[in-house]
Amino acid sequence: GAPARKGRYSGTVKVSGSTTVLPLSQEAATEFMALNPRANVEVQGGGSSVGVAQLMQKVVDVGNSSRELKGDENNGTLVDHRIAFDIIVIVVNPSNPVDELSHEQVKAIFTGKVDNWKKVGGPDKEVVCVVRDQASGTREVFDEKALDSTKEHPMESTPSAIECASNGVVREIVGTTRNAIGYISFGYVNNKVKAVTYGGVEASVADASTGRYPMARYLHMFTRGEPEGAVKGYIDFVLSDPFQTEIVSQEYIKIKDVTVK
Amino acid sequence: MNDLTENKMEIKNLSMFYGDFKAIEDISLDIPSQRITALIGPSGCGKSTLVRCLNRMNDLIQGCRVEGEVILDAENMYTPGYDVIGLRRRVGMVFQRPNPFPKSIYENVAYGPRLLGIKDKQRLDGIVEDSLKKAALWDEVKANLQESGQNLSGGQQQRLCIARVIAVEPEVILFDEPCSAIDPVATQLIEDLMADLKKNFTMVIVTHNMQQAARVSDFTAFLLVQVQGDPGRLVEYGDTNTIFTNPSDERTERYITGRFG
Amino acid sequence: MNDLTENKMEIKNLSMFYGDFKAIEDISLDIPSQRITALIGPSGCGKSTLVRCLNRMNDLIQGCRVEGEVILDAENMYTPGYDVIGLRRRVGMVFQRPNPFPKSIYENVAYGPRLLGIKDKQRLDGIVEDSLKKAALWDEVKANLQESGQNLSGGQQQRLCIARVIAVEPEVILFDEPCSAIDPVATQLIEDLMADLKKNFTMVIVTHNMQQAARVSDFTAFLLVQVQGDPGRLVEYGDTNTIFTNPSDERTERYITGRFG
Amino acid sequence: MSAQARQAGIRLGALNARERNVKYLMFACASLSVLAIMLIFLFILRESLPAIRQLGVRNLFLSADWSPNVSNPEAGSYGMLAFINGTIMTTLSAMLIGAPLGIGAAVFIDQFAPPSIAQVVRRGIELLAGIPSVIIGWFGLTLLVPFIARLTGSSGYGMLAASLVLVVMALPTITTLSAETLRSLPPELQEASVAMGATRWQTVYRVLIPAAREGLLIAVILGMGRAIGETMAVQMVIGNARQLTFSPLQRTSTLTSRIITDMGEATGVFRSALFAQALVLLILAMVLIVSIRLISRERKH
Amino acid sequence: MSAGKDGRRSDRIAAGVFWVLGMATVALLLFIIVEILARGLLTALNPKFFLGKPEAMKAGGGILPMIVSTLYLVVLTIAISLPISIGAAIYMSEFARRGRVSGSIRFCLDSLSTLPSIVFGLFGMTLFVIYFRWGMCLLAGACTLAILNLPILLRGTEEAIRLVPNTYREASMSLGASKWTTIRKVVLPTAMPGIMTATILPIGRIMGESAAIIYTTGLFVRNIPLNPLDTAAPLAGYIWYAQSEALVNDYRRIVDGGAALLLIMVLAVYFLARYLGKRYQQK
Ligand SMILES: Nc1ncnc2c1ncn2[C@@H]1O[C@H](COP(=O)(O)OP(=O)(O)OP(=O)(O)O)[C@@H](O)[C@H]1O
Ligand SMILES: Nc1ncnc2c1ncn2[C@@H]1O[C@H](COP(=O)(O)OP(=O)(O)OP(=O)(O)O)[C@@H](O)[C@H]1O
Ligand SMILES: [Mg+2]
Ligand SMILES: [Mg+2]
Repeated sequence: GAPARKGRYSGTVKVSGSTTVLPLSQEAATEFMALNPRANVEVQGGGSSVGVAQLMQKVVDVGNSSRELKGDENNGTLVDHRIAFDIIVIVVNPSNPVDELSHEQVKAIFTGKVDNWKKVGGPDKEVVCVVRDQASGTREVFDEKALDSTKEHPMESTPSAIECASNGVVREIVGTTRNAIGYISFGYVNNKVKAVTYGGVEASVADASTGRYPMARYLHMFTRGEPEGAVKGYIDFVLSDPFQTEIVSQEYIKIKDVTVK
Repeated sequence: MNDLTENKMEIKNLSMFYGDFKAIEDISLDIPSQRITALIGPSGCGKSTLVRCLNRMNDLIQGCRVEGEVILDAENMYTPGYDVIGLRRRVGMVFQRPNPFPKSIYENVAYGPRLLGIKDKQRLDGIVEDSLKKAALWDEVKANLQESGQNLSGGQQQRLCIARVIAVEPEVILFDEPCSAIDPVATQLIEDLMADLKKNFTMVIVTHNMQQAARVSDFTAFLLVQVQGDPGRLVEYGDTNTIFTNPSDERTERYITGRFG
Repeated sequence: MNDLTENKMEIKNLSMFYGDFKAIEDISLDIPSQRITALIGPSGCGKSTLVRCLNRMNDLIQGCRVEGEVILDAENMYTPGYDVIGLRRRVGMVFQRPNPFPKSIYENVAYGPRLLGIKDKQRLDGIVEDSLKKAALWDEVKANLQESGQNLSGGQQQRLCIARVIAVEPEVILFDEPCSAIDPVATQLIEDLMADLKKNFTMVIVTHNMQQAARVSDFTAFLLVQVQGDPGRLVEYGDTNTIFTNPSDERTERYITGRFG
Repeated sequence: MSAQARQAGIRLGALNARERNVKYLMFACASLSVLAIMLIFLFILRESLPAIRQLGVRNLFLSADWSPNVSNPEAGSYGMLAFINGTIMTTLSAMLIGAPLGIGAAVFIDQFAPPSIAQVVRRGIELLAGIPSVIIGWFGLTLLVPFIARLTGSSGYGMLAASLVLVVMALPTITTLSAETLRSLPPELQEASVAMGATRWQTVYRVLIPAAREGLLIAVILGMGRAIGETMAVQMVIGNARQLTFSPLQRTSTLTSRIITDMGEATGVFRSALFAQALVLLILAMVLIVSIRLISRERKH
Repeated sequence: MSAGKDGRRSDRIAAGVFWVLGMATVALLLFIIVEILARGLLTALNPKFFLGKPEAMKAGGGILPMIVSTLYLVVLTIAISLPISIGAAIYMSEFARRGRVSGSIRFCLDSLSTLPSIVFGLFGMTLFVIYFRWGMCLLAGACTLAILNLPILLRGTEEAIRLVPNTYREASMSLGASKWTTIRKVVLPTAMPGIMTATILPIGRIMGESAAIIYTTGLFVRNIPLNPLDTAAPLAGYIWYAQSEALVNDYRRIVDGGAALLLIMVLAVYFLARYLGKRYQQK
């Protein structure tokens, strides 16, 4: 999309949905309104399901989601705009000698079957799992991909896990707690935590886009039909190069950099 | 009893209860117009109770009950529906401890007139000056009318309270031990003042001080509690001279000669 | 002054200050052994102050200061490092208002012995019974030893307090107006009791009641504040009979004949 | 009329019409508290009814399986036993530390401290009561949690950290009320004991504390009230796990901390189950209040 | 006698223990205050921080809207609850007879003062935010906090009114003032300094309250709220939000600075209350 010219758009855009997308959406709204003083973008959270539901009920114009549409949500009228790509990386405290974990090990750790690092080649210490909150799309993807959770056989992370409201907090806790293990978005990984390989594969954009690294997903904005007016302007702004480079790439992967899938 | 003076008030078979406790019983007494009537008796005999019956100040106390009548200008003030507010304007009261409001001297005196709806500044000024003069306080305070009434000396405060009462032009003024909290010089001033006020007002004074009663009053009533726990009763009432020189009841004599109380 | 009796205590040039206020000044007085010494004088003359100096109860009051000496068995109790706790066990005290603890009668009396570390049930039982008998209370309470001491009548409570003191076998007992809060019959009982206790204890009694002083005491000291604000001073001290029949000071005579105070 | 009045004695202090209206207005203000309590109870109950109805008392209150489903709330399980347990465990252990500490500080103020120092301690405790709970929580999160982690080798998050934070929150209540109770004891008690040759400590524990028993108990119960209701500070340090645990070093949640952890995204029966937790809190608070009433009634007798 | 010595030794030990306990509480307080201030003062005293707008995603945000929200909420809450509590206090101290009615009002006040603030938060959310359709806004938060603070404000106000000497009432009534006139012209003016003092303490509580406002007032705003129906983000709630979401990289700086600033505000209120209380007592 072309960057918006000053004051081109007017009217109100109502947005709700995923809390993962919320900060991006909020930031975009702020900047978009600065560029278009006559436009008004109202952003609220609520979770992916809420966003999609409200979009279909015509309460909002844009539904943010951190997952794909489910069967009953996909009635053909909703248009998908992928705004970012997210890779989920498993991280441990830098002091932890463990560097690699298999799919089974991760599953055992996060479901509580393995509660001591000794069993996966680490020190004789209790495992402290750090997971995301119930409403997190990241957690949904992780449960599905790493814990093999399905609708019929839901898998939950262990009840002793610390639940956190954001990637930042997971990183903070894993970074400061010696025996902790958690998962965060790719963009959040820094030297405070240590990423471990998952099933022998290191998390990378290349491997994620080919599917070799399985824990990845798109972030979406849905609209009812093709967007028009201010709604289009807003979505275009989110997809615009400056916003993708300056904001999105801080925590996620620019949608342009993902070529496959 | 005294044919030369008209009665301003007539107390008829008055009894008064604090809850279940009967404080005074069956008291009948006339208050002659433009005279000073003194109530004397040992502590706890019900002097204050009686005098507070005369402007229905006891209404303020919870669980109070009255039997009998108090006639003011031919009307019983204890008939239901009697205008108590109006009564208290007609029957003013000066208390044991000087109790000026925490307001300026001016506002203290203007308080009553303002209640009556007088707003005109000039008229208020006149009333304040006049009342303070009548209370023999004007010369001492005329320069500091805006100062707080509570900064005056005890005796001045008491005269301020008298001025405050005078300002609403009552017909009767009740004094409940007005000098017991102030020094002899101030007492002298107030006694002189009372003699002065006799021209315009009917007055009732409660006092512990036999000399004072003898000095200022025209009529004296002596109350007594016979046995601890009994209600106070009227023992003797009459011309002050007679009471102090030739009481007819032996108990009166013993009291005024200081043998008990 | 009295060669037949030994002195249990000697008060030497005692002055006592509440902060800057000197309550008593330069009092010298001997407390003879196994006798009752009465302290009399008008209210505020420092009787309580003096008697509380004798077991250093004034230590509890902030800003208290003492000059002079109080010798108990040849040792000045105001020497630094003197064992105050031990002193109070040797010099017991009974107060104006009966002040039993909110505990059972038994526990009230056993309180002192328990402080001394006596735990043996049988020994405690013995002490309790013995003390209550000495305090002439045993017959009245032996059936209800477990009832609260505060449920007794005023006079019984005071005797309970005496029993409580007796239980620690003090050498001296101080009474500060022990009968002023109880009825005449109970007073009689306590006076009889004191006469009885003389065999074993040295006693000091503060009283407002001249008759009581005359009845119970062997020696009497008369204290007086000459001018308001001055400290209390000892006016006269001597054999009770002499003081009451033939006082050498005119002020003493005026006081005991009821002319002031 | 007057004969009748004489017989019955007229009732004094009747108000005129205008004053009656004023009185009713003032009464309305005062009864707002009654209205508020009723509305609170009503709304919390109303919102929690769906969960109680759909899940039943057993699955809701007596199960420790809390596995909400955000996108399909009906598919989740909502047993809050682990959080009830967390609330009770943290509160009780906070009282275990806080009650002696608070009463001790009160005894210090009342008996042992010189007046100037007593004043300083009293003011300090008042001030402590005023520090916002987010600040205490942040303090706990950044200092206490790492400290416990270093000391025990655990994650640091958990009931121990929460209890210690609750001690800080409840301490001012306990101390202030205890000191008040001690101060209101008749001075004769202390005099009597001291005159018997009792030391200060003997006086305190043999006479003063027994005499103040009910008041001290009330102080502790009100402290418990603070602890049960504390939300933010606890949520920041307790580890926000869902497990039922009795180990002080293990992570769990309290009712309050779970409510704010989950409320943001909860819908349907999930949300209702969170209100049911608030209902439990409400009932716990009422139990405390009623027990205080009973105790103070007993004290009067 | 040896037992007596024991008594003395235990007394010395006890005295030591109590000194430690007493001092420990003061030390704890000082430690918390010094630690929070030391950590946050540099951030908090930086005009760019407390005059700047917050950032949702980027580092370098300020907290001006949060400060304004806090102050706004305080003003609004007091404006709502003070008249009510004065009215209620007048009823309780001047009109109510001891009995069932005033007894049950006291019971409800006691209950209100022990309810957890999160319960108030949920109640405010259902009633004001959802049922009244105000949305999360200052007014909803203020109404919630007004109920939350009613007991404490009422107690202080009532005490101030009860402290007015009865002689003033008698003097006024004896001049023919009605009860209501007496209350308006004498009792309330005399009690006013006390009422003001009693109002200040709850201000500190309102500033520090978070659980009751996160679902009624809001957690994050970029713009300064102007209208009572605007969503706002009082500082205490924002501090919690910032640390629990940690969306911005420099969230530690923001929480440290915010906490220090909040603490300073609360301390200022406390000392103001003490100062006014002392001046009031001297009169
Ligand atoms: N508000 C009250 N409630 C209950 N009893 C009261 C009340 N006021 C006074 N009494 C009792 O009524 C009796 C008479 O009291 P009152 O004050 O009239 O006596 P008094 O003669 O004025 O005494 P004093 O000379 O001490 O002022 C006393 O026994 C007193 O205890
Ligand atoms: N704790 C105190 N602080 C300051 N002054 C005190 C204290 N206790 C007593 N006083 C003053 O010391 C003086 C002597 O008081 P004290 O109680 O010894 O008198 P008293 O002879 O026992 O009087 P009474 O017969 O009324 O009991 C009085 O002027 C009293 O006001
Ligand atoms: Mg009187
Ligand atoms: Mg005395």
